[in-house]
Amino acid sequence: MPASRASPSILQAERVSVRFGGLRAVDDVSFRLECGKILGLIGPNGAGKTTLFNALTGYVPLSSGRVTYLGSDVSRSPPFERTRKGMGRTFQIERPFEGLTVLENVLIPAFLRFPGRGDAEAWAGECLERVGLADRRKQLSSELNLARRRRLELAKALAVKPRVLFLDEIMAGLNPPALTEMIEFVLSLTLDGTAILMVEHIMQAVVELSDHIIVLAFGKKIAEGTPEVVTSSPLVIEAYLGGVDDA
Amino acid sequence: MRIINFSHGDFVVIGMYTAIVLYTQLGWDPLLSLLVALPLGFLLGVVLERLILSRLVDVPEGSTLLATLGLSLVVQNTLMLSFGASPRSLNVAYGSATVNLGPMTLSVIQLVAGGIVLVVIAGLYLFLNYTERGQAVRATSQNRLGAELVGINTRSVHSLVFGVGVALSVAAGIILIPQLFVTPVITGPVFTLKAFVVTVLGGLGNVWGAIGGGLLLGVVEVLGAAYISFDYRDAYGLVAFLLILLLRPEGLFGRTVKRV
Amino acid sequence: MRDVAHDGRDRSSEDYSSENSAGRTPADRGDPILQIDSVDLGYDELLVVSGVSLEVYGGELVGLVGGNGSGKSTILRAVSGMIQPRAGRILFGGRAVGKGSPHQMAEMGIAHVPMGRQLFPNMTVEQNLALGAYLPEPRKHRAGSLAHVYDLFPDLHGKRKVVAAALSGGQQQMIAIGRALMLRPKLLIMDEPSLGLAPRLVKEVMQAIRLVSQTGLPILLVEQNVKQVLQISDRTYVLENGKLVVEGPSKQLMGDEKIRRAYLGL
Amino acid sequence: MKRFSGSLAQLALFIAVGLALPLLPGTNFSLLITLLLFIGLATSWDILGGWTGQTSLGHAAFVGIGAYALALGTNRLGLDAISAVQLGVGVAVLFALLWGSLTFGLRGSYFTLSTIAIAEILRLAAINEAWFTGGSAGLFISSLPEPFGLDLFERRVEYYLALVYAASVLACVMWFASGRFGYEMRAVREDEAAAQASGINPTRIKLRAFALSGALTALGGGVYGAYLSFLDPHNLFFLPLSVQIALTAIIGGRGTVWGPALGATLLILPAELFRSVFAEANLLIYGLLILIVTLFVPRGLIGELERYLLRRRYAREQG
Repeated sequence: MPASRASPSILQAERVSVRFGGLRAVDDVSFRLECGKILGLIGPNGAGKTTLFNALTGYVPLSSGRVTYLGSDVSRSPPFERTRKGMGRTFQIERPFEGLTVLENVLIPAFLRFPGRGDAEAWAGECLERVGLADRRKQLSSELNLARRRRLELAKALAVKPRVLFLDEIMAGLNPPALTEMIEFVLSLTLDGTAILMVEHIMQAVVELSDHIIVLAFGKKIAEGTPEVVTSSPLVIEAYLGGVDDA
Repeated sequence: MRIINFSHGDFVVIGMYTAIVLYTQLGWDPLLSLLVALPLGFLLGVVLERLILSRLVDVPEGSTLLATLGLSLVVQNTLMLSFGASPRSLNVAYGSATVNLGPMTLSVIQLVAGGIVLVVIAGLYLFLNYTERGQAVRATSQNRLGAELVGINTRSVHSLVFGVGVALSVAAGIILIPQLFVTPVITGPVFTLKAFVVTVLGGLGNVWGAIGGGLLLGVVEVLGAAYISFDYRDAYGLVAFLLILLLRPEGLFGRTVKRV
Repeated sequence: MRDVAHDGRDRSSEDYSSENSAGRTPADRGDPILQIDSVDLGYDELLVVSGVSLEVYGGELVGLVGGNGSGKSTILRAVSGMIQPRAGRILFGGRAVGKGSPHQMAEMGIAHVPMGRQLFPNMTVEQNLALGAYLPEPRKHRAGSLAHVYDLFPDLHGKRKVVAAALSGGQQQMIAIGRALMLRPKLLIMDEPSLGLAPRLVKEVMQAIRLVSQTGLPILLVEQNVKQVLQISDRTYVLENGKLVVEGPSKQLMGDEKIRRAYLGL
Repeated sequence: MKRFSGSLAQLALFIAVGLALPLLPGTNFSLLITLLLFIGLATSWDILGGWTGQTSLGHAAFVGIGAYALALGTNRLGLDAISAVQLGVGVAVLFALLWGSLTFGLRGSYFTLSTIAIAEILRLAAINEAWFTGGSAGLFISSLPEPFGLDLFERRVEYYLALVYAASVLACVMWFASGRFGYEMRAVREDEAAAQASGINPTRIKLRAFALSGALTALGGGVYGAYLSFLDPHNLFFLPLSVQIALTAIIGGRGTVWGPALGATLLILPAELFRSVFAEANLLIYGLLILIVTLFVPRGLIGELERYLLRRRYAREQG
């Protein structure tokens, strides 16, 4: 896809850093995300992807830098406030509300946009329909298998009507047909202008989906660009294959 | 081991009644009862851990609290059915004997109690630092997975720790009963609360912290009683407890637990 | 899931059948200490690892590498008896690995250097090491083992009275390896020892592993860091999406295009 | 809306039984009043402890606040009975908000410990400020105003008051159970981080639940005060009462509409009936039951039943 500079930026990170004690888990990372675009966040294990993800969604405080969403500074906003503004997220380890049914799980975020039970239930049903869980609405969420829990996570994130969606490794552990299905589904989400930031290890998915990729290693952004550019960058290959330096 | 044991004080009470029964029925001196009660208390602790607490490993942390609360109610009310509600105590022959140490007059019982406490502290210290089992206990409390990987059966460590805890509580009751009155229902919670206060003051999982916390609680209660109001003596410890919980949850002397 | 017409970016995944050619274990090495025999592993309805075979022979340093989610840690869980294979079998010293707690694995003679090191933070370096010889058999040789560990890692000797939490990440990794050696194991398994370490320290740790391997102890090294593993190991297995894609002598695999594919999906 | 009309029918049945019971010959009013009060108190506790998942073992403090507000408000401040109870409820709300904003940062069991400490401090205050509270000796309510000409010392009147109280608390829980607030509380209980991702402010929900729970408990304390007519700080503010309220709800099934009520029925009736046998050891049965429940029925009786019904209904729908 051609990069269009004209389209408005929905999310912007400026020189974001997160330190834990002496450790710089995320070090001076900046990027922009535009409407309807997909940004892939990759890097070897322990590179700081999850920390950056949590810093953007408010679960980990920034040490310095700024996160701007639709022009307003959200760097200090708690997670629930970011959700209300339209930043939706999934959790890497699926977190259904275990004692509740599938429908009730989606009802909870749906209440955010529809305070009345009837409307909320209709909207929750619609979200379940989209992820293909409509027939399981009355099942206990704790009894779903991994692939369906993953979809439930997505339905919950969609129910808050996000303008930008943060997806945390939603492809992991899926078998090839389910993976293909999920890739198509994620692509469909951007049709209405929703922007997506995804942390992903399955390279096939990242490469197929992303408009733009950021590569982290040791907390720093070491490369960015289109999938083709990034995956052929010697620096990235080096980081992935673990060339520290050539002994 | 980070189990909040609600029945802690009730084992103190069990110790007290044990001493009373053995003294009145068999004429045993509390010090003699101590020798019998320590191993039995240990055994009781191990059995309870195996029967109840060890089954509550993969459940929300609140359930261990509820289970020990249930245990506490069972112990209290069983004692109530057996001994009635009226306060009891134990008058030993040397109960009123005193010793003069320079300007201070100390009762023999308090001296003996103090001596036993010192022995127990020294014993615990030696156990934790200089025995294999003691090292295994410390290792388990610092990193359970790491302990398993070097071959420590952490489940049996948990039983051991609970057993020692119960044995020491029972012992404390036996030592204290000549100076105190005991009732089946009220006494236990009072001791449980004090134990919570002491451990929170000192920091969980830390023997020196527990000792420091104990001393601090004593000082806070005495100073508060002397300079603010005697009536609120029991409240000062609780206020200190709340302040520490809110401001410094790792305890006054606790290190921030680092994961390595 | 709703069907969406999409622009044909889908790339049919190629068939990565493993080439069991070069580097096949020579028959003269006797029986393997660890033998994983075409296992299928998974949770619930999910199959994470399928048809994986892997052997570690006496004195070998074997690498098991793959990107995140490739199934490395699932294989480790199976070797340590935490999950049972659905198909195939896992033999340690000729005996099937049963279901059990981690401490039973230690009793069998498998030492594990876990991800994240899992040290005892408020104990000294020497106390950490000494606990490695907690079981009765290794305890008899504690003093000798300790001398051996200090011999391998002289830095630790200088810090033996310091609490583990105060040491650098690299040194903590040495303690974890040293603690595992104190068990006098028949097999050493290491899970991502380079994780979270700065580049300079990664090299240090890798050299330490090489050093341990030279004492003749068989090692299974599970890592994401392919390049480092290829440099120090004798043989390497590469996993992708729960299947072996390449295996062979590490020297022959350096620069292998399939490894790059396995990691970058290209 | 079908759900809600279903619960209305249940509530109507509850009230009907409540109205019918005094018509039976030889009604033991004391027993029934205690039962109704505990249904209300346990259900109130459950708003915080069950629906929101914050185990409090200090709810006796709210019972004490309600009872003392009635006694002191009428006898010392010259208020009428209704204003005095309102005062107690108001104090309870303020107290809960203050208490909650201080302690909700604490995790799990630490929160529970702090509730014990706070209730205990309040008890010591009630004992020691004798000039106001009557102190350790307790407070005898010698006279009460007669709102609407009702004699608050008459057992039959107290019974209907207790019935109104229990029914109101149940109605309140039914009202939020299927609506937004109920789900927000359950989300906070299950997983605070995930609740935030649904746009929920967990602290705010917990404070609301605590205020509501404290207010309804204090209301019950007011009725309890009139029933007892002798206020003993060693009972009203003390840990055993808190424990009794909490365990009643947990055994019956926390976070369910009828769980606490069932718990109260199963526990209060035998305990009161066998009071002569067990004398003051009546909490023995609580101890045994809570052990059994934590080990074998972790969701409580109604909780496990609901789960079973959900599963069966789902299985049946799937064919």
